Amino acid sequence: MAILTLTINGEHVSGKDDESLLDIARQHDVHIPTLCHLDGLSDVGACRLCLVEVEGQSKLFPACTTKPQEGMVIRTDTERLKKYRRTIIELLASEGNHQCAVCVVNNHCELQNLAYDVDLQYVRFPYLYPKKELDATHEDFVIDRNRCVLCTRCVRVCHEVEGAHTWDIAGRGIDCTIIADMNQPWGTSASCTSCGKCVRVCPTGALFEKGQTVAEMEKQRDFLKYIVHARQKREWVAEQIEEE
Amino acid sequence: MTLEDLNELAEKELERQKNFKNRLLYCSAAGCVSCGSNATRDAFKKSLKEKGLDKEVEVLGTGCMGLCGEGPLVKVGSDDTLYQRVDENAAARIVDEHLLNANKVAENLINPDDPFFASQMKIVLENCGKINAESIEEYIAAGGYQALAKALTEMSQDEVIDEVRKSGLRGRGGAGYPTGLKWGIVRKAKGDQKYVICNADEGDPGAFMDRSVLEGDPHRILEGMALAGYAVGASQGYIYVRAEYPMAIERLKLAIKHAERLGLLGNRIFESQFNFRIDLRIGAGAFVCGEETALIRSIEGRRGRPRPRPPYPSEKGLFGAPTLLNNVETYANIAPIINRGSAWFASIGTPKSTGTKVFALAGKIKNTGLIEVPMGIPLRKIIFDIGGGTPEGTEFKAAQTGGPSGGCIPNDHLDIPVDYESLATVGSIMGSGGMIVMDSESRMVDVAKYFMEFCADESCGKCVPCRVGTKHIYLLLDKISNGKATQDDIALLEELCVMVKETSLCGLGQSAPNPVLSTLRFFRHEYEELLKPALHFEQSEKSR
Amino acid sequence: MSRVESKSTHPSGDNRFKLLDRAITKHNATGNALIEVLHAAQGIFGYLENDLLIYIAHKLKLPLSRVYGVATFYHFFRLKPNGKHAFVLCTGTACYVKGAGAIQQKLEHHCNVKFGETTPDKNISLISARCVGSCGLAPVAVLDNAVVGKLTPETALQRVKQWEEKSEEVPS
Amino acid sequence: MKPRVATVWLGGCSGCHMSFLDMDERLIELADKIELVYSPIADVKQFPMNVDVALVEGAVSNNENEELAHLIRRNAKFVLSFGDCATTGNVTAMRNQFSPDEIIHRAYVELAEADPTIPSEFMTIAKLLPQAKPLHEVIPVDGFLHGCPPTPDQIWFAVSELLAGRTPVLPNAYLRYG
Repeated sequence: MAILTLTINGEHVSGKDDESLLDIARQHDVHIPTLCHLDGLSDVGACRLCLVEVEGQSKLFPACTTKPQEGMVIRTDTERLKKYRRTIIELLASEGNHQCAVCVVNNHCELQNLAYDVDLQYVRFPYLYPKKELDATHEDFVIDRNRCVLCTRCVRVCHEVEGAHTWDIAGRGIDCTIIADMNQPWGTSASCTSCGKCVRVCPTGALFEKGQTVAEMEKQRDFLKYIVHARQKREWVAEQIEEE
Repeated sequence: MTLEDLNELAEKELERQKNFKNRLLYCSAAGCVSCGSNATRDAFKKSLKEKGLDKEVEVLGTGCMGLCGEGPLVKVGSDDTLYQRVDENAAARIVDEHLLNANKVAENLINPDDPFFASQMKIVLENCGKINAESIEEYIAAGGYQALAKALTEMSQDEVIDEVRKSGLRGRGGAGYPTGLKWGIVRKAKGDQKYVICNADEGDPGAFMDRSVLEGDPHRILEGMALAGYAVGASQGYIYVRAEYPMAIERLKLAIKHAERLGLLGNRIFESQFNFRIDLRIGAGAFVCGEETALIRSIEGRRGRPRPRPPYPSEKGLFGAPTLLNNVETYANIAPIINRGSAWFASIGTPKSTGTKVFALAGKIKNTGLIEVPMGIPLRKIIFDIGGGTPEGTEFKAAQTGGPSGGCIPNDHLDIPVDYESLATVGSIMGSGGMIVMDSESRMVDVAKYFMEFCADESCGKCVPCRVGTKHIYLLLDKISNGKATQDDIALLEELCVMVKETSLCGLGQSAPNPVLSTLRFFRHEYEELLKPALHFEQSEKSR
Repeated sequence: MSRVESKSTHPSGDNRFKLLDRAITKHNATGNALIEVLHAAQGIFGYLENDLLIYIAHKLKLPLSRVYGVATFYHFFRLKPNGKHAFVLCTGTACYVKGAGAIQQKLEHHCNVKFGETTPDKNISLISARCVGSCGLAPVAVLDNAVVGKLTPETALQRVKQWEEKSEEVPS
Repeated sequence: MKPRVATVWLGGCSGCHMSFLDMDERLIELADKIELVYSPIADVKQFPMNVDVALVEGAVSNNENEELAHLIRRNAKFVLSFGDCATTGNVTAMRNQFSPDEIIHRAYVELAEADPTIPSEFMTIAKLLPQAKPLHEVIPVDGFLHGCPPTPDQIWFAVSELLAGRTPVLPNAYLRYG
């Protein structure tokens, strides 16, 4: 491990070579919007919100999967990036059936917050209104695919942390959907341990607990840091996490 | 197997061929087979038997002879006469008149001085149409595996890489990355196990170069991969080939079997320390698997979803090991470079784009088929000399290169040389070699829409810009094509195209907008002609 | 504990599973071979139904959702059986430029199903393919594994009608 | 002359209008400043000419909505997309996963407590469009007011800005969906 120095938005900062640009930016209070990223899960670079400009490179780089290099000069907030981020949120909004007014996570939703973040006044693309399924067969939880943004956090937490690999993605392109086991009703899944991790990591109201009504559900995600910390360091001290 | 054994095999094969007075070569590539070349073969055999010539004349199936639109194609070995549209009747006549009476059958004759042949230069395809694609002996007799023998007995790994580097060969899959450089990186990468992969997932709809090489000269690829394996220090190779190419798969399987039998694949090849095996992996219908990280995932038995690079496969590829990935045509160039030297190869083409390029010529053009030309040849020469121009009564409008990732090149840019950089300046790419000609009947908005539908359908769905963006680009094109769009929609289309290009995760999304941007650049008027007449209030009232 | 079976056969007693097992063994029953095994299974069974996918998942020790995810990612894999006859129309660029679209419309209109679907009588499946690589013969279709080139909407329709007549001859 | 203001109720629940009325005593101030020429709370049948500002609630859901939207665009200088249904389709657009026939059947047959009948075309009910759309997908719109419903403060801000002759650019703090 080595300490590198780089420049983010004109400020000289330092970071470790095994961290991502996103880690380093956050340590220095530089806000980069993210959606598929979640601390404690592997990064996939799929949502493209955290793209940053690197001086001397024509391509944009996702901050979550890009490692720093000595002397790197990075910009995270150019007009171009802001415009692209807004377009990404527009595309996501048009892709699903997102009705905040009737959603359990209204006011606690990451997609909603991102829409405010990028000042999304309206969506210029026609809404696609896909026909997606709601599955309420599980005893405790519901998956409403209308609200899914395909960030795959549920797939990753189920595979990487819980080890059940109940969830995966079926189909491709715009027809991608999150499936349980053989694309069967969640309640009939043999592999699901009903641990609820997927529900907690879901950024939107696509996965939620039964018995909650509009705007009632806030997702508690501290558990993930706790588990990952315990796994990697064999330390079970919750205070340490809270300090971070 | 030693070099002496190899030479002996070659001599024995040449001896065998001399036992025949003549050879009838029929094209057994997929194009001609679908025109009925198997019936032609049977007709030849029947007719030769009737005339008592079956011991004197050998009938053999070869790789693609090029003029796929006029199949089945047949060549008479003794004087290299080429015949087109040889059905069963024509086959009988060729035996009767040409073989027995030395009179050429005028009706089916192809003029050898036709510019279709005269302007070509064959390196990759040199064996196609000349040797029996299913015989390793014929490949060896044509000089096959000499390069591998030379490398393993005379050259160090670095010398092989150096030779490839000096040849100036660039990746033929589309992007044109210098091959030698790539090999050097994999050679230097740390790892006990390394892999060599041949990308034969020719997904560009309108291209069949790789298929023709695999069907016509499979050993060429095996030899190229083995050379690569030696150079970078890999002992295992994979060929990732499309399931849509059953004949190529069969011929590759056979070729691998033959090569293993002769010890040209396996342990201690040419009695060196070099071991190398090749396995086939069959694709399953996903264009995105032409992208290297997606292809690797697919070989690992997973959904073909690309991942961000870096790390590049040369450092972290198949099963996390350093991996060399090249395309079919790239590997096909390796043996000739080692045999004839990098200086020879570098003298062909242009200084920055050396060697030749194979193109699949199709669409509204007289001569459709497979061609190989030196790099730097003017596009006009390909279309009008080799291709013979558009069919009677129609006018050339544009040539499309690079398929769904490429662009359209209009008439006024036809004099550009065909090399990586020049094609990029007009907003297209070399691509893998598909070249589709459009005439005055083709509507460019519909062409763009066609490609966008393809890309949206082939998007893996991982990243947002490609998954949703390509869908909206398609919907905007559909709106324009149906006469329901306004000038604002064109502006939005352009903005979205640039966004998808710059923010998508992999090459599929990054290049998917190219056909739209390129047709907007050269044929914008065709878009604007389709706009709906603006209503009065819409002209005065501006949308926010 | 359940006993370990040395020769695994499917409880159904379907002999085709022996063939599949052989293919799985050939690939050392590793998860990496999933796509190869799916190819083999489709070759043997014609299509991949749920039970078959579950069997493969168990054999390769893979999560069910991963197997299902892979099977639905690749267009070559079919989760439903095809009709008796398959009209695979190439929709590659060359075929598109030479008028594959008109053929598509004509057949969809005639059969009253879309490409990607099978007629209700399970006689004819209309399938579109991404370039079969016979661009010189565009527009091309693969009719029950035979490549037919230089089609027109009329000749294509004629072929389909032949299949329809054939199926009518057979008393049901 | 006082600015001529219209408020319109398309495919929505009228919640945005309720929120408008929730401006309470500010309505009295507003009444002095504007002339309300068309509104569900005023008995005017025909959308008038020469409207300065139109607040349009609801998604465009049936052919009557659609016709009215075009008329509004022709007759109004400034069209404000008023609330989430107008801006995003929102709850009104939740029906878009079903065909109009399915919806009519559900509403008039399955859920009918008495006399389940599908209304005939001679009855005066508007025909559902295949899909309910946000207003800006049908006509060009000049401004957006979010929320389900927008708060009285948001509405007051937007209307005040308009009356002051400014295009209301809502501060990010006022941007709220749901």
